[in-house]
Amino acid sequence: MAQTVFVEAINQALVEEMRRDESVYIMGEDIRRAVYGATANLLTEFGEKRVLDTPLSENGFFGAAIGSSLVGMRPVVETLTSFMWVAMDQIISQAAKMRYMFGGQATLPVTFRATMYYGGGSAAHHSDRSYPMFMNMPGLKIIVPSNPADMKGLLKQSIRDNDPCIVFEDGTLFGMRGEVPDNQDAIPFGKARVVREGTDATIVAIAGAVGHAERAADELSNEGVSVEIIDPRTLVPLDKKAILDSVEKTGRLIIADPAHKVCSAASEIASIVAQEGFWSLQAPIQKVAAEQVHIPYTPSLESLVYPNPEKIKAAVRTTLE
Amino acid sequence: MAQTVFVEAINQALVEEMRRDESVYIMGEDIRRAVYGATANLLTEFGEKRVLDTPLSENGFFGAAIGSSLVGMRPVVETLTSFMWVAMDQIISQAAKMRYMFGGQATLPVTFRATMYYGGGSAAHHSDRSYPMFMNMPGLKIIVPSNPADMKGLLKQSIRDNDPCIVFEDGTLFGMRGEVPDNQDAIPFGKARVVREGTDATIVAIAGAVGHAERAADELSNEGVSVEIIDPRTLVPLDKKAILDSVEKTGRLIIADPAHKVCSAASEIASIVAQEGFWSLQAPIQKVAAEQVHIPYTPSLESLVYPNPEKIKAAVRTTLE
Amino acid sequence: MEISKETLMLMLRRMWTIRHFEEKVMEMHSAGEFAGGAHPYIGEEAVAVGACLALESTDYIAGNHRSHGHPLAKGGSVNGAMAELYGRVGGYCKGKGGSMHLADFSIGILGESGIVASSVPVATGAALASHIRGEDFVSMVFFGDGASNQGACHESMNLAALWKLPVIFLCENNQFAVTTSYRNSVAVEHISDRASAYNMPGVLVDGQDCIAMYEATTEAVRRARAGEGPTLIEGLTFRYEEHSLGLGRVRRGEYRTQEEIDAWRKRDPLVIHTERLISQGIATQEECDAVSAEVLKEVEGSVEFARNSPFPGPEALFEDMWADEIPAP
Amino acid sequence: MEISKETLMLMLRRMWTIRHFEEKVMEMHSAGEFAGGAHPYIGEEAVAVGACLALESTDYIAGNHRSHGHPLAKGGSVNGAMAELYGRVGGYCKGKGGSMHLADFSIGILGESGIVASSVPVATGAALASHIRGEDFVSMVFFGDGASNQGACHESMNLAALWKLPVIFLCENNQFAVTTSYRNSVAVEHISDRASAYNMPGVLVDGQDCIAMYEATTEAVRRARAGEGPTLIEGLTFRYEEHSLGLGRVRRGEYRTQEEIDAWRKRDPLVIHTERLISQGIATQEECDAVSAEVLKEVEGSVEFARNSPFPGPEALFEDMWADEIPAP
Ligand SMILES: Cc1ncc(C[n+]2csc(CCOP(=O)(O)OP(=O)(O)O)c2C)c(N)n1
Ligand SMILES: Cc1ncc(C[n+]2csc(CCOP(=O)(O)OP(=O)(O)O)c2C)c(N)n1
Ligand SMILES: [Mg+2]
Ligand SMILES: [Mg+2]
Repeated sequence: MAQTVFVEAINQALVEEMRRDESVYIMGEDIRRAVYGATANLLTEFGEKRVLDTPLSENGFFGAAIGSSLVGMRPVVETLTSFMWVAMDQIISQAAKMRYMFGGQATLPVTFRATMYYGGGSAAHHSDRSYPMFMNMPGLKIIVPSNPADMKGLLKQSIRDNDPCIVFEDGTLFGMRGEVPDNQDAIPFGKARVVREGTDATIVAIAGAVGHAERAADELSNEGVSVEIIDPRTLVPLDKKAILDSVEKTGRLIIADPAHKVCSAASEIASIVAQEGFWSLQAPIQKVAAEQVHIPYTPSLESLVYPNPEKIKAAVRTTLE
Repeated sequence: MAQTVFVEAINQALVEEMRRDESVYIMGEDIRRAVYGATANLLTEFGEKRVLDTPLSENGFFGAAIGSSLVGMRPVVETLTSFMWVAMDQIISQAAKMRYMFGGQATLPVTFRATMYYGGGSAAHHSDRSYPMFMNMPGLKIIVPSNPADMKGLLKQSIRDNDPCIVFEDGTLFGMRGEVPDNQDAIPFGKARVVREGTDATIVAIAGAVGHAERAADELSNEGVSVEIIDPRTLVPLDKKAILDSVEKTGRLIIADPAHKVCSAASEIASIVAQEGFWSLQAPIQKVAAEQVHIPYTPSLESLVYPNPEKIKAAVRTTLE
Repeated sequence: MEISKETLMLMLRRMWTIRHFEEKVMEMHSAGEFAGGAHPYIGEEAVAVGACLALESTDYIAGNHRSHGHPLAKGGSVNGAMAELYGRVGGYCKGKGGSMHLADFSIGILGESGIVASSVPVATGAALASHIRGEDFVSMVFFGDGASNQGACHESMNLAALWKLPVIFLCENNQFAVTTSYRNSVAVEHISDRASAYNMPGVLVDGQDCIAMYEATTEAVRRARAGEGPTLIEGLTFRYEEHSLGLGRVRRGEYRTQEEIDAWRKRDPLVIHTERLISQGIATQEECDAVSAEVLKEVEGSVEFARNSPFPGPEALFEDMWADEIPAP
Repeated sequence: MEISKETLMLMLRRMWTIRHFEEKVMEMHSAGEFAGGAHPYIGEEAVAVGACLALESTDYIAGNHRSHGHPLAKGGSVNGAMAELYGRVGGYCKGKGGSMHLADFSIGILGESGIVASSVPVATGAALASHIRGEDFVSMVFFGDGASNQGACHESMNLAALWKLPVIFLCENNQFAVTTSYRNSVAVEHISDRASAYNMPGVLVDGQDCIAMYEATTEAVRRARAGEGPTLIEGLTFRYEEHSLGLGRVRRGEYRTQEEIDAWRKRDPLVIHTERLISQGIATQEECDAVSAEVLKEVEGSVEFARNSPFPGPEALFEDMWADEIPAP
């Protein structure tokens, strides 16, 4: 098993899938020179027709990717979450809706790799974590890897999957090292990972918040509190059963989510448990999600916005009161 | 008190606010000839400079409205929810973010009137009910009137309010008649309306679902079940207290919401009550929201998608089991 | 340009198909047989028919809300179109799409889009696939004068021109977007003039003349297949009816004059084409009438077909969401 | 065109302000005094300065991610700009905006936008307000060659041309969008050629020549105030540095040659302007040097100012969200 950096795991998945299937190609801005890191060396191996640098026209080229997927290509589009606003119509009106609207005729094996920059002074225009919005819209599979192995396996699955997938790549993890099995294959969607087992409380943690939850759990274990951590890995489909089973065991639920807290994935998970796991609950559900403000540039304020180990610990303690 | 049709209430609010304040102007597609009904007679009274027919360029003219609001105008933009995808960047990157990002310098008194067509065979591209997505993004006030009086009062408040407001006008209510007080003034945001009082269960109902909840409550009252109905009227800000107080009284919560159910306003309200009103709850929270599919054209399927009195009644009964 | 009698007669047939279909749709919509919006293509038949007949069956088209003419011009089934408007399982999209979302992927109809200009990037993408794979199919997208003002058009045209994609941007300039004249929405005189902003040919064509449309599109197809890139074609035309069924009721005030409408009706594409066939000795009046009558029967049959096709049952609600199934939440 | 000595010297001063400011920013960013991205304007100073000096203080500007030059060209405070980059309360936006979101509404700087082309519609809207109210202020928006391919530009230019809005579209063509040459992203030869698609004047200007920029913009401002509508100005220029601070580290492969960079550096806007002032006897070398020295002091002072300005405290987190306050959820 190799120690692999998160961004390299992305690169490996791209290379392997492009080798595996000629219909896979990638497009985005400045990807040939790998400005955002993940597309290094692709141009040399796969050439200009399969590694497309685009003009600054997200709605146009997202749509072109979608259109090409309709006739048999498997495009992988690189972008930042914040640039998806410009391309929203193509993502929603076309990628998400087309198959159902056309009675199942359209198959859209398109993958959007949307990097979430946040936490490093990127300010309001470059710090979106928008997966909850896309969860509200039927028709998109939503992937939120929290470590290099999952990143690689889930990106491979996204590329092979025949539906539109948005892979939200957590920028705070780009430098993270982790073990990636040598033959890491595609990881099926909808299977949560039990990050650690525990008995006193369940933390469902999403993307970059998984690491924070682990640190919180480490510290709590010193206080004798045993925390179970569940990483859903994909939000659409969502492994409800894993979450409900865990809450049945622990009776307590904390959700750690780096996205804005209103109408969030955390809200959704809370609402599912409040409906379907209600009788297991022994304490109020705690959401630990981003404060409902835009992302301030200055570190003195930005550091207050997101879930962190302290906030998660405090929330776990609240459920145990 | 006059009986007023919903769409006329919109028209009255526009006329009265345009008379009251010269900086109010309206823009949209084919509004001079009032194709969607609400802007009848405005051109005659207010002239071409304050009643602007735009080209089909939503991102461009939404942005123009936003820019004009920065320098003292109060634009009211007419659109359908489904056309907002095209203009998403201006709504999110500019309207929602600008004030905070610029440290409070920008003031954006812009109102978007977004009609939600659904329920009448408009199919997937014209049936969006997208308020939950906008709730996730800080910086937008979200208005969901359920009757002509609220429509008029809340639209007036939106126009006077100094922040960007999106008024989601429920198309299923456009022909609804209701009493509108002769001098209906602006209605403050964040004050829920107790539609009816009751003791056995609370239904929080949104926009067009309020009427369905009332019908369900009527029928349930014949069975001796006393239902309280709360209409939040605005989702940002949300009157949490009204909801929590009601649940404290009844111990049971059902949320009826015509938007897609995942990461919905219903999810958000459920998550709030599961956190802050947990100890009041005597039964699982029931979400009755739109099924997570696109809106099919054919009536035989579309009729299955949304909350209706039967589904709401069944959910209330479940909480009473 | 030499055009075979077969093609010329097919033009007539397809135009009559659209005309009779649309008239039947208006009749049945008024009769309350189905609801929802529908945007008649009457008066504009020559544009889609001339353009589509320049394509092979392996080429792709995509379109917009004014949606019935495009698939019928490409040879889509009349029964399937009518059944779709009736919301029945026999429709192109099993009743899930309705009037604005006709699509038949099996014959290259990638679908009509209700969001104005939204299918322009998609069609560009089909052409991109052809380019990447080194195949020689082309892609054509229909959009209106109003749509030409959307950013999606600008971005797609620029992309297509840069990459020399085999795509044809076919602007149906029927001069109005709902009630808005293109003279109040397009800042330049002709929409085809905008081609110069992308260094591609822009061609203004009489949209009432099916042969002119066919010829212009044939040249664009040739360019596309030869790797010379995209073409912008503007077919200048006129819609006879109101923007959409039902919408006439709410509109206040006139936005075009009766004289204007009458003048354009005189330039009816079916009349122009029929007269030419007869005057050039290609077909007789009787032959032409027979085409119309045959097609009318087919259209009438489609109403029966649609009525007899069942509505989708509740089990269909969650079907067709995913190619790789996941549980409904 | 007659330009006063005062204006000519102010050009020099503002250009030096930007140059010294940017160099200091690069120095302090390398020293780790603040984080976040920053996009140096070095080499392009003549574009913003020439353009902004053609405006009145009551006119508006908006800009993009390459954001420091625009406000400084319009006379924005150096202290405020530096403190913003340091994330301090003394910054334009109290530290909430940072490098990409400089704004000073009090002197008509409606703000820089990190989303490419996103401020183009906004600036068009400020011009719309002028038009509706019958006032005579104008609005100018800076955007890049890359940005010109966004739909937002197309839509805004069309709108502005239709309504004859007093807006100036100022394209800073520095020939690259990150690593992408405009020759691979713009399908037409000059971006200014696209003006013809909107029936407005398109002017190609030497962006290294502050006076040329000033003259072209002055004419565009005249047109705008006279109700003649918008103008598209393309200032052809070059950025000396990498796209943004920090980004040079990750880029693989060269996208422009050293010769190209050297050639453009020889056409330095400060050198061109200074030489002209001296050769035309308007100012002496000493006067020019003094301007640079004065400004350098001001810039150095701004670092002190920024360092001494406090970080916002936690109470600021929820401030500035709303003009009409509502409770945080
Ligand atoms: C993005 C978007 N904005 C607005 C509409 C509403 N709408 C539907 S058709 C139409 C007019 C379209 O005009 P044009 O493109 O000229 O096509 P035509 O109807 O004339 O064939 C409008 C405004 C829409 N469907 N999508
Ligand atoms: C919509 C959007 N897409 C992509 C980016 C990432 N990005 C930031 S600047 C830039 C290049 C912009 O080029 P240009 O408009 O020429 O301006 P320049 O940087 O050359 O001044 C890119 C791709 C962005 N900020 N916004
Ligand atoms: Mg039209
Ligand atoms: Mg550039």
